Amino acid sequence: MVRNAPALIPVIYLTACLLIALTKIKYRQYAYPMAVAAAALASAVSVGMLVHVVRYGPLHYHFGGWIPPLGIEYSIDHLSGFVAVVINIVATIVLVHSLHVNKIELVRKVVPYYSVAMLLMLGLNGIVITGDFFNLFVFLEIASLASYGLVATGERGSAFAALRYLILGTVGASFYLLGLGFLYINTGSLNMADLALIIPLLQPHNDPAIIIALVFMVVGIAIKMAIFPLHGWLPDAYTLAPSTTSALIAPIGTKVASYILIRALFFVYGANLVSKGIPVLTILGWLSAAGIIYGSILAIAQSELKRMLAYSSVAQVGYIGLGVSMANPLGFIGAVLHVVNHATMKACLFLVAANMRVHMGHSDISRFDSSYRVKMPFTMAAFTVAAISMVGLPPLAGFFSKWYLALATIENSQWIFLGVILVSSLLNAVYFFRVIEKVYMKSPSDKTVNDQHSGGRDDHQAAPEEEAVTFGSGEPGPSMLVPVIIFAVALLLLGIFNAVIVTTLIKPMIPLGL
Amino acid sequence: MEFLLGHYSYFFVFVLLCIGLYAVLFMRNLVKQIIGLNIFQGAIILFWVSCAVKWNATVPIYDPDIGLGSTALYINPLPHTLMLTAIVVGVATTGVAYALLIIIYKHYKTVDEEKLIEEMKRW
Amino acid sequence: MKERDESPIVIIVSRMISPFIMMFGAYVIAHGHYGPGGGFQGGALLAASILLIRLTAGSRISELQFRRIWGTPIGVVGVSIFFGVGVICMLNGGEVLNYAHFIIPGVDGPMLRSLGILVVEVGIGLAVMGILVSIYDDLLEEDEPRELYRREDE
Amino acid sequence: MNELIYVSHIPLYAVLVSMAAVPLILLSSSKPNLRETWTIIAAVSKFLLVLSLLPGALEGRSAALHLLEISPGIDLALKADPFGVFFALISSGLWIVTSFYSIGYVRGNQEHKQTRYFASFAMCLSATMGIAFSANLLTFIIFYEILTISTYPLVIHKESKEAISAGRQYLLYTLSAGLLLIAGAAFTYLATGTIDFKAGGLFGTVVLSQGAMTALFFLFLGGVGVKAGIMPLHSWLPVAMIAPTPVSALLHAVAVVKSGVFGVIRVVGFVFGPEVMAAYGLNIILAVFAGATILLASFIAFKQDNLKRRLAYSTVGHLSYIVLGAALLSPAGFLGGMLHIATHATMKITLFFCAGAIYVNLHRENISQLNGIAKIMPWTMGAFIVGSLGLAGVPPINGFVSKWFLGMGALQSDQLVVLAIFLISGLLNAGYFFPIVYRAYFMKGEGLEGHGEAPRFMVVPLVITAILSLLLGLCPDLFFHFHELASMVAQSLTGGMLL
Amino acid sequence: MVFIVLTAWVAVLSKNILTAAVNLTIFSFLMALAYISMGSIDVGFTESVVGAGVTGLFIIIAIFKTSPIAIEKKQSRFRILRLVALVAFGAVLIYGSSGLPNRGDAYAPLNAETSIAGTPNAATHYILNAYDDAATPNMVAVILADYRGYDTLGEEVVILTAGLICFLLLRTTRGPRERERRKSDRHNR
Repeated sequence: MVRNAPALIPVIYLTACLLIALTKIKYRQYAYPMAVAAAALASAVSVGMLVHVVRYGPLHYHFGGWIPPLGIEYSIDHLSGFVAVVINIVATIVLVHSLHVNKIELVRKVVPYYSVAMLLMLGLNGIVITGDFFNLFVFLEIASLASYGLVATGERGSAFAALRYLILGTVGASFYLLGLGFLYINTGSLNMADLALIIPLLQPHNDPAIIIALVFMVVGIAIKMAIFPLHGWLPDAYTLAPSTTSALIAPIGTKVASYILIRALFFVYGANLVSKGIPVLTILGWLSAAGIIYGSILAIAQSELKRMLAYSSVAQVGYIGLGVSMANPLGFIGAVLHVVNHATMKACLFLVAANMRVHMGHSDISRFDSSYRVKMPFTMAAFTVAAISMVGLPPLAGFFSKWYLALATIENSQWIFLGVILVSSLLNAVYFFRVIEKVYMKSPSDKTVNDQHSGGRDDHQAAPEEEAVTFGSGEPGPSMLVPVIIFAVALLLLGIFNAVIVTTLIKPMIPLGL
Repeated sequence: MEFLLGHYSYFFVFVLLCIGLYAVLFMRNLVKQIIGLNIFQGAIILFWVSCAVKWNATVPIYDPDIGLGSTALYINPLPHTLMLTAIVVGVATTGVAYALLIIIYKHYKTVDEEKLIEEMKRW
Repeated sequence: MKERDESPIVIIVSRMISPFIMMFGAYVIAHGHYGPGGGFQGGALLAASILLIRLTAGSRISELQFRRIWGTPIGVVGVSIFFGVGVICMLNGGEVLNYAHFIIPGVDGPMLRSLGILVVEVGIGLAVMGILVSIYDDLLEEDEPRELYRREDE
Repeated sequence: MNELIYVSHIPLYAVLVSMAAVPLILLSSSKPNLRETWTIIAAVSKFLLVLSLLPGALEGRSAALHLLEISPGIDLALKADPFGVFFALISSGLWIVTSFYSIGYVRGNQEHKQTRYFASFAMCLSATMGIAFSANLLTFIIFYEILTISTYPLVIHKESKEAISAGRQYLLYTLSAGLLLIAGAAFTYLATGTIDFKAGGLFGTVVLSQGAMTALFFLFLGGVGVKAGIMPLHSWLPVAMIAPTPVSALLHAVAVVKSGVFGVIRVVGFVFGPEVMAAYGLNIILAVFAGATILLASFIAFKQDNLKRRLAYSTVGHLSYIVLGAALLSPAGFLGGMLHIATHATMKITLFFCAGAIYVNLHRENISQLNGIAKIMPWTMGAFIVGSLGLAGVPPINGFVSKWFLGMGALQSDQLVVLAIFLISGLLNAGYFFPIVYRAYFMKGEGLEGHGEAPRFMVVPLVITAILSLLLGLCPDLFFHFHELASMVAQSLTGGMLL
Repeated sequence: MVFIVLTAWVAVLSKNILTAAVNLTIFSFLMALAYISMGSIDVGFTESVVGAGVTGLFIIIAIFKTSPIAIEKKQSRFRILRLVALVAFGAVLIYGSSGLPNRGDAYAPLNAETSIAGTPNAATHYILNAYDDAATPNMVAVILADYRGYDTLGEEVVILTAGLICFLLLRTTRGPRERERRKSDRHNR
């Protein structure tokens, strides 16, 4: 079965999706366990594959038994195995969390919701472990469509957010396809490994088509990844989506996009080409830096927790782009490490926001006060941990990715970028400690306590089921609390044992010539 | 000149691409934007298909009379296959887009982007 | 869809045409090996034949021909046919979708592959038909609740 | 110089013991006595652990422990070299006193959220231990940030408007400081390939351009200078006076600012090294900042009417003594500076205890209200006299010793200006402490009837610290061999002869 | 071919959105003809069925269900910015096209026997071996279902996704009041 392991993950998710879709709504209680089981199974498989890769080197799987340039190939090396493990595990925990949230936020849509969520995971996994560019496009579309759908099930207005996301995202995918066309015309191949062999032999520096292909693909990916000027879809989508969706897409979606970026830049085009031949990296670096500052500042301006987190996502994606654009091993390590760190942090924070929405009826920062800490101490503790990690204080995880990024910038003597990193962590501190201060210091006045109840309603016309829950009823149930705590603890462990990750997992995946 | 002769179909595709992109960028009506998306995708498909063409070669269906003498006898079938997939993807996207559009209209009674942005702000 | 006055001609003509379209669709699916066409086009044609009735005769009548609630399940079934073939190949010792390991008694070699392709095309056709129809229905979803599948909703 | 290194877990335990106390404290929040018992136990055991490192340190051996590789090439490593032990001794020893005192304090005026208070207190101390024992810059940074975070709840303990704004300012300063420090560390790591503290500096062979080196130095200066309260960066310190008095005592005398100056000496002596400092003329920069700080702070202290604020500014001044001593780069300078860490700790903590006692007892914070309180609080004011005289540098008390060596250092590297600065500031100290004593003893107080001495929990510690400063003044090597330790470190740094 | 551009242009610019829809349908039908003229019968077939048929149907439904037929012609914000983006896009395209081989060149890289790196070229192999491999004349069908069958599976999943999403979004969306009512009688039950 090891031979078929790479194909197992899509098989698992697709099976789960079909089964869930076939369950009539009167069996809706089976949807949740099936989804969780599928995700858990997939994460088990991916962990197994990663171990196998670390021990025996990359795995290759040829669909239909055709050797790579002819057929479609799944290839799992350190990078893709690592990312696959991250997204599957995060997804599992988020899905575990989703039980009560979905009961409340989307009452009678649970069954199709879960099957679409399975499709999302199928698409993301397909993107990560495929070795063929067109296959990647197909799965990119699967994931994107699924995420549009998941976003659109949210509050009033989420449909519009989803439509803007769809239009931008489709333009991005089309750009990708266009670039792929240029690439295919001049190389005649779609397989990544094959292209990696072919491209260097074409004098790519003076072949416009190859360069333009890269440019278009990068633009398309950057839209999916929400690099600064192309981030327009992100805040609304993350804010208005149902809590589970934002906790599912925010940590994973942009990370997978950045995975594609890394793959295309460093593994197919090759580091020395992109860093010397084409100015794409410098542009990317400056845009990311701008995005970091812009996102952080706007995050300070927000008064709604999820929106604030969304803007901070824009900033954090900028970190990854910055690390990539440094094009040196340290930057690479920083970027990849930030992928996992930020996935964990963001998942934790969005789950906390979900808990608030479910139990307080809103996640409006201006109405936070210390009664929250009294009511849900553990959730708040987890929030604090994640926030401190976002600010980048040791020994939590967030510090170390910034540490490597800082090292990278210094190594390239990019003082401005170094300054950007430092300043942005200060900004992070501003907007996170603002919340923490409220939660721990601001004593609850009667007014806030009252309009917690009224506010719940006029906040969510779309989900009036909230009256079902009694606000402020202590700590949320274990299914919502445990995942949050797991993430918080994971942050600490990731921080302390990051050296293990870096040396055993990330070091081997540093591409040649970097 | 030879360049132009060899590339005119590409330029033609590019014109279509620009039209589609123009619609997406400049139109305030969401339906128009989606139409623009369709045109954009169609143009890309045309791009791929036109790159598969070989002069005086036949369609990629095995014909015993022609036989399998050389590659040049048949048009390159791979882009066609890929574009089949791309078309399907495009249709799926369009369907979802219209579904969203209908929901939006149900909520806001308009499909004008600017107005919708105002709505979102006000709400 | 808006209930407009339906002229008998349209209805009758469409009723006459629809079966032929359907047959043509089936033909296209089956004939995909030899001429242009294949599962996708055929499925789209089947869907078109159904939608024609939907359009002309209105939903009530066409419900008799093709229930709304069937759309998605049929699509799922179609996908699972394709998918099942792949998995069978895998379980049978080959890679996913390696038709050389697909089991049809008495055939092997290229013919086996070709038959595998046929099965897959059928799956595609079903899926496309079911889902296109269901998308159409969903797009036409009215706000007033319909008795037809509220039961399934509950 | 060769320093023997032996593996030992004692530093780790010393760090962890109070960290382990935190959950215990949190759990026993309902029963105050049990809770404070935990605090005391943790304090005493920590002190004993540190004390057990002393003999090794006296032989110039240092207990080292590599926990885990926290980043390729960089370990999370603890190393109790003489300097670290020196600092650890002071802070852990004073923590015992402080915790007794703060028990009295919080009970004296029914503070709220006492559990959080004690918990973060313990956390704070383990962070300080970590700073003292950290073997490389990264470990140092980690504990430095932990210290920042764990002090924040203490600063905003009152949760009033001013408290919160003070907390904001504190966070702003210290976090940005941490960032600068990180940048500096990263720079150093790439420049030298290592960031392990090494007596005499890391830049053995590495040569950087003047500009780069100066920039790097400013990064470090900004990083540690904030906590050390060097002048342009000091302003969080008086603002943080809003915190309860034991916290101020902790901030000023024991943990935070001392970690700042500790960091300064680490940077000057163990990262750059005297040669580099001198070669690039960095010591001049440092000296200018420090000297300016001393004088300005002393002058500002005059204008303060609030007792704690006046003490705060005097702290700012005295910290710069230490920095200046380090900036002299002469053996006696280092020696004096390090001794001043200890002596200033004891004296200043005494003064803060007195301030706190007065506040708890009479609820008076302003100097103008202190008329004649000596009559009712003789012990407190006696201790106060000792402390203030010591800070002014009057012989029998230990403040004199450190100042003496500082002056020596100034002479050694014949910096007469610096010597002048020391003398003037000594006078200024006397100047701004004398009025307090005068009011307390010779002016007629009113509204003092019915008030006795402060609670015993508070008086005993402050008397102890006062006596401690006296004894240390009489013979600096008493119990803890501060002088010996310090001189060893000074030698290891400069390799120069003492006097 | 000129007609295609024309219809596209009209489809984009027409004031009346129904005209736009019809033009779009014509556009895709012409596109289908173009594909066929380029020898890609399958794509042309699909486009004519899907683009001209299904998509047109969808858009007309959507228009009937939603928007006012006439659309006001006001321009959106950031026009200059968008214009710059558009022009840049065009320029980049032209620049890139200069690197492309001539159209119809049977010996362009994508038609070569083996790629420059010596690895076999997929398309060539398909042309030469499709019939022997799968006993099926239609190479496109073989590639679609066999060589790159996994892509096709993905394509099916895309369709499935679209269907499920429409199900998810439209089948059960009701106004809040409506949902309230249902909720209440669910409670009663």
